[in-house]
Amino acid sequence: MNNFEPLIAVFSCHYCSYAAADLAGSSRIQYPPNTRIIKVPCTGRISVNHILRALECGADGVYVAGCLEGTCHFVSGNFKAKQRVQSAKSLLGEINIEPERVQMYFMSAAEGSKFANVAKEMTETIKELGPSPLKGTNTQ
Amino acid sequence: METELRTGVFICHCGINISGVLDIEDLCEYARTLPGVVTVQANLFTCAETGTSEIKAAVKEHDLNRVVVAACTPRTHEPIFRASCQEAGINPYFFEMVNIREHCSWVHRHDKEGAQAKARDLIRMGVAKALFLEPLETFRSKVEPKALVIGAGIAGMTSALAIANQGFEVILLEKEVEMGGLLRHLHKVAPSDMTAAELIGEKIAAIEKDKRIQCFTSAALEEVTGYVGNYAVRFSCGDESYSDKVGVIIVATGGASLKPVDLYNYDGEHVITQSELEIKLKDGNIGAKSIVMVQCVGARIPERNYCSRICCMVGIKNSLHIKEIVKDAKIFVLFRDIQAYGVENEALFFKAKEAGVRFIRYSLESPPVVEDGKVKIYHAGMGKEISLPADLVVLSTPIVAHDDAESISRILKVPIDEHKFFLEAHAKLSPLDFATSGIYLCGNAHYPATVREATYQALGAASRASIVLSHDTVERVGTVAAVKEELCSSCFACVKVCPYQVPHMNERGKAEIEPMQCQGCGICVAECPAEAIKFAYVSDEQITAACEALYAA
Amino acid sequence: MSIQDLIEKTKVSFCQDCGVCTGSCPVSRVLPGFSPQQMVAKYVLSSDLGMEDEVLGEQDVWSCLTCALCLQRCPSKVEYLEFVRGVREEAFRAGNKITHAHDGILQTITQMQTSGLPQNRTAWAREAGTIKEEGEYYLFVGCVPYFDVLFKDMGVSPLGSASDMLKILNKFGIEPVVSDEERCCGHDMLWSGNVDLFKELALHNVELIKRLGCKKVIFGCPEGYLTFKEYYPLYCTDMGLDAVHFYDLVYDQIQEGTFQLSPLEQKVTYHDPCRLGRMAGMYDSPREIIASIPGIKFVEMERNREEAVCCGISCWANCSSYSKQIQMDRIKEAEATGADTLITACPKCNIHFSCALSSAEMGLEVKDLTQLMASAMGI
Amino acid sequence: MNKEVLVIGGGIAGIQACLDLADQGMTVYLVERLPSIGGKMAQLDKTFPTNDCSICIMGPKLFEVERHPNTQLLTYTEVEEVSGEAGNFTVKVRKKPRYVEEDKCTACGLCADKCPVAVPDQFNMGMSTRKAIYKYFPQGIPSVYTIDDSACRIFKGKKCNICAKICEAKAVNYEQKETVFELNVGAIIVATGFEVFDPSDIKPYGYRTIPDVITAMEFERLLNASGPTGGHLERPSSLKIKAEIRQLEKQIKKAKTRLKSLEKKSEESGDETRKALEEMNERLPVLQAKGASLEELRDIAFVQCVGSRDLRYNAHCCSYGCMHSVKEAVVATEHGSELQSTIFLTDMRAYGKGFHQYCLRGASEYGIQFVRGRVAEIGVGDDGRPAVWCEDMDTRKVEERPFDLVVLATACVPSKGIENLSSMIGFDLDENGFVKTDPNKPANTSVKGIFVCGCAEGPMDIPSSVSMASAAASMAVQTVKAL
Repeated sequence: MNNFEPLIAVFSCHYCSYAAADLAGSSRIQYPPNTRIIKVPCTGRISVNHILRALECGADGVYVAGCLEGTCHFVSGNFKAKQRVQSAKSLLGEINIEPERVQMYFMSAAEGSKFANVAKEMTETIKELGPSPLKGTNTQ
Repeated sequence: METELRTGVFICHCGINISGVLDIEDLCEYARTLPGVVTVQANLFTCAETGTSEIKAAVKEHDLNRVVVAACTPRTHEPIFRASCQEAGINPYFFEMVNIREHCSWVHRHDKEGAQAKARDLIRMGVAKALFLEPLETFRSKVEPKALVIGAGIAGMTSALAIANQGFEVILLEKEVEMGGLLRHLHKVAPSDMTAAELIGEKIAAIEKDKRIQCFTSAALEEVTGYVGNYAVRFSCGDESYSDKVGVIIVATGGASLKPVDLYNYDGEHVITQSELEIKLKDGNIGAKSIVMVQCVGARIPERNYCSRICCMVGIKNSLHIKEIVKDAKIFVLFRDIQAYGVENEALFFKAKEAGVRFIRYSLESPPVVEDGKVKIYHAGMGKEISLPADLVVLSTPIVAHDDAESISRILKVPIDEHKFFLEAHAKLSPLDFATSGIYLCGNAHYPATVREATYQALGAASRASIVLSHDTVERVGTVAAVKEELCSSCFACVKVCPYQVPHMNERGKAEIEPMQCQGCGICVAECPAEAIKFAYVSDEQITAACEALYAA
Repeated sequence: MSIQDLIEKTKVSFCQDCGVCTGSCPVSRVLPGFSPQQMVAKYVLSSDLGMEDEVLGEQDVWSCLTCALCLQRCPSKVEYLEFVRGVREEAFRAGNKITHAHDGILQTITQMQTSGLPQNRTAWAREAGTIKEEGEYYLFVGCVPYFDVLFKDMGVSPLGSASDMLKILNKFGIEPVVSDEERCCGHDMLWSGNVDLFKELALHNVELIKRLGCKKVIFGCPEGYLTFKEYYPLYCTDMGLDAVHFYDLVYDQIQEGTFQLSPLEQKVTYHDPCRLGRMAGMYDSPREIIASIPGIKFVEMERNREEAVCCGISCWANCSSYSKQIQMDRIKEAEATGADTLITACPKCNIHFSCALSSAEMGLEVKDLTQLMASAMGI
Repeated sequence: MNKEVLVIGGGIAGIQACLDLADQGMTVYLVERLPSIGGKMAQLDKTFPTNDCSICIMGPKLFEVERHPNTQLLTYTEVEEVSGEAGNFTVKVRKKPRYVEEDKCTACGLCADKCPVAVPDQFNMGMSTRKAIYKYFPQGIPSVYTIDDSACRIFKGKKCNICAKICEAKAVNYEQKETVFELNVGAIIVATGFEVFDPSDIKPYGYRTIPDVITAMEFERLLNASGPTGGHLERPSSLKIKAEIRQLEKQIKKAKTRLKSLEKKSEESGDETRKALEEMNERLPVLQAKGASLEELRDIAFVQCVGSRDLRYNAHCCSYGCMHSVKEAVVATEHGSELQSTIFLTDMRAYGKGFHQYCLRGASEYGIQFVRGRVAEIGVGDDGRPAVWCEDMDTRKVEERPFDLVVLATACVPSKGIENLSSMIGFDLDENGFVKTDPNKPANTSVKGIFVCGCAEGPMDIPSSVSMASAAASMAVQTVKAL
């Protein structure tokens, strides 16, 4: 499946990872075009269901990108997100979908290169795993 | 909202920034096929007056009630377009922005096909989300006409005085036992040639005289909560603990000069730092005739790959001061690049050369070697290694961030960069602001700065802060969570999860959220099991819509 | 003067080690390893460490053409020429001597002049025109008589220009004093570090000219002119003598329109001698003179006026492959203008270019400006 | 005492000062002598070290100035006279006529389309043309057109008025007169910025005599999407050839049609035209070949310290030249990845936040070559390209290196008007001609109530100008409030 181009949903927080993505842009750091950012004020806004819905709606992978641990603009939102990502992973395991399709990352507003690397890394991981088994099965 | 949804999509060429990679025509064609879209236009620069007036015109002509702009980042441009919407007579929050520049054309230059597909998807998602946008109302709250300035070095003291002079109260915190910061240890400052003692003396006197400024030394910041115009701060002074309310906060925590442990045989006696030399200069006793200064000690190296900006001028200034004390002193300054930028620095550089101070360039690959009584260095003019007599070696070490930078950044929830300097909102146009409104920075806390630079940054930060203080209220758009009481199951989930302890149980035993305090993170919204918390700014419907639009089968 | 003082005086410590001097130096471009900047750095450091002697023995100080192009371009306004002159004095004292071209004949001649022996400097002048025993104007002949002897076979006639000059002066009604007792101006000695001999010659000449009751000293040779104007005063207090360049006199006459010029159908270009141009600041008079000749078409070389390059040799030293290279580049540049004649205003430039041309196939002729003038005046 | 403040100069410094004051509730007059605010920053393509597109980040601020209820924007206006003292200055200003009613013009641009007169566009450093009726630059504020009366036919007494006819908004008004009026303010902020040093003074660099030797600011426009080449990186000589080719093709077309008509009425012979046509047909391919050879741009040289750190011109360092060139090299490489940039420098002055890393990235990711050594002279190489003579201070080699394009990092010199302004208001200038300040009160001039910020005070980069602008604003407020 080497010609398979995964579709990856990214939940980015306004203050850190979205800014990091902007910085990657203004620094012209190149990375694969497989990611689609959905901007939220804080990763703590993201519920387990949002993650699952993204997969159900055709994403081959989903990751949540929040502020560095300890520097969340909203104190603890990224920790909350971490927990929720964790439970999303376990749930997926239950219904026999690779938990690796869902990840949590932390980065600061100053880390444009990290944003790009994460995008690369995630794209490769999902390429390994192949298309989401849910692809096309969604009834929307 | 029974009215028919009529969306206008505006796609920006941004010169060639976007159109250089993406096929704008194709995007327009595509956008026209999306649900609810009644008009699509491309602009060379949507943000230019011409662009925004095209938006306004389109709103009228096509009777739009939703506007989607696909251009650059909302972090810089959303305000303009929201304003345009407002001017066009629709709620500014019926606006959605799609980032096809920073997140697409700029980062996928080598994969135009992939970039094009991504841009289509992003626009589709934006348009889908737009259908669920809701109007937001604006709240207002009182401003505490008082500032907290953290750090009483030259920057902090200058800020405090400026704010006081602009007619507001100031709390000035200094962790040391006395005010003055790094300057306390300096001899004279360039280029004014004033003694550091005089300079800070003046400021300290002014501060002590000024009734509007409360100064606390040996103080430590402990907790900060609240929001712009209305921060609750807790700090300790000695073993006393204080709480107060302020409208704004200025971070002027300064920096420290690096101790060159294990570098160039540093021993604090024959091999010393510039700061240690300053003390000798104060005493007027150098105790050496042949002095060698080494620049970039621990700076511009892989482990610390930044230039500390001021060390070259410190070296030059001090070599001149040495010459004042020891007329016939032989001074060699070993440098990599002399950072004598601007008018006065370059002039001082020439002055030092005139005074007979010698400058020898070395490269990162072949740094000088400090030995007992001499310094060995490769000399390009001689084409060989030479050894310079040195009864005193002075190491110019960089300014580094204070150890407590991290804890302060945590307390204030503002970012620091890889070198632990505080990270401003924007490198070019918001050098003194943090992304968090109501908090500002200046001086070495931001990046190494000369006294002159620290001073104007401090005045600048004071100006930024006074913008908030000079108003009785701050406006707060309703990007906040609100409890739908009829749905609340009083489970306390929101109360437990909120990082700001905003939600509380009201007299009816239902959760309630004070809009002025709500920071709009949405953590509680995601946590509430009863779906009882409404978050109009980023509603579940919007997120779901975006998710559903992710994939076009 | 000690190297240390020299460094202070000439501000070489202002050097920004930017390398503009070396990048500009005509020698550095053809002689690998020669670098004015490096020389400065070297001398500064060695004097700081009291190791002058080590460097004073080195040859590179003699490779410099003292053409002043680096001086022209130095962003730190380092007085490089004075620095080199000073270093040369020290080197000379330390027994490090300049290598002479033409196996040192000309230096020997100069040396010999200091002994009191009477010369025959005026014979040619009496044939060429009218001269006086005493009077306001003194015509400083300089070395041209010897050049004539040495370089006749090259088709140049420096003395020819001298007599043309005298004839022209007579036309202007100037009958200058020329003296057998005149000695070499000392320029070459000055730039070879032999300052004692220079002083001796300078004092002799000044004393002589004063004795003859002259007030103005006319020069046809840039070196003599510059030396007399700029360097004699350093050693002779209250000279009370004005150095006048022949071309300035001619230019004045042209402006007054006192004489007729017959047309010359030639396309010419002009080479600024370092001594006359960059060092004495005379760029216009020669050009005006050329322009005043009817029929003549004047074209500039790419590098002209302040930017002109040296003819490759100074004070008869180091005539070597690199000087030849510099000369060839320069005459190629002249040829590129499409001119048929390369006008020079210095007997030495004239000789060096003629020498270079003799070994090159070029439709280019070198001519001395005075001789050009003369033919236009029908002399 | 008067709560209003005057800001002189609508560059980034003036704009920031103006906005800070306005946001603090002060009434601010912003005076700009050009038809639009924006200053030098508006001419830049990108900014270091973030590579932000300059006008993109500046645009919002231009808007804010115009939209802010507390600001009054006076463009195309100059200060004539200043009297009074801190707290109460009377300022006489002269507003030049645009001959276009600002409130009527919709900036549709139809007038410029139809205007028959083209003149060099100074915003594009004269590398392209604009019409006699023009907008200073696309994102310019106020967004209105202006008639350049030094170019317009009407003001040369010729017949025209095309623009007046075409304008649906009826905004064109040739009768508009200049207006002189007085402002009463409590404090004044001088933000008049700087000029770019004219390198034609430096003969060995051959600027204006050697083709494809340009200034950094000219290069900035060549890189820019709204610049003379629409952002397509090309050397001036190539642009010139292209123009010649277009010209020649026109002439050939003319000749052909002429020939046809001659052949019709056979008696009169078309030999001359035929000959001319043949000659042109021969010349065309030659030009085209030459044009093609100039098409691609492979290597660029950046020459640092042009007129800076040079006791003969400006002793001072321009503060931003090193970073500016690294940025231009980086951006140029983004235009064509095959491109090789070489920067000839004395000291690499990358002293700001993130600057050093930016240079390292420039070398590692964009292959920028840094040569330590100041350029001695620029000549024309054997292949007709500009050739740079320089001693490489590391290898100690003196080399002549040809390049497709040579960019001169020119010095930052005081703005032309500053002397006049200083004598008008009475504040001192330093020996370099910048506004003199007290190092410990950086925004204060020698006159009470008069403050300075940005490059009027001395060379500085954008963040410094912005910080200092806020500082000046603070000082202005303090002064006014103290009274």
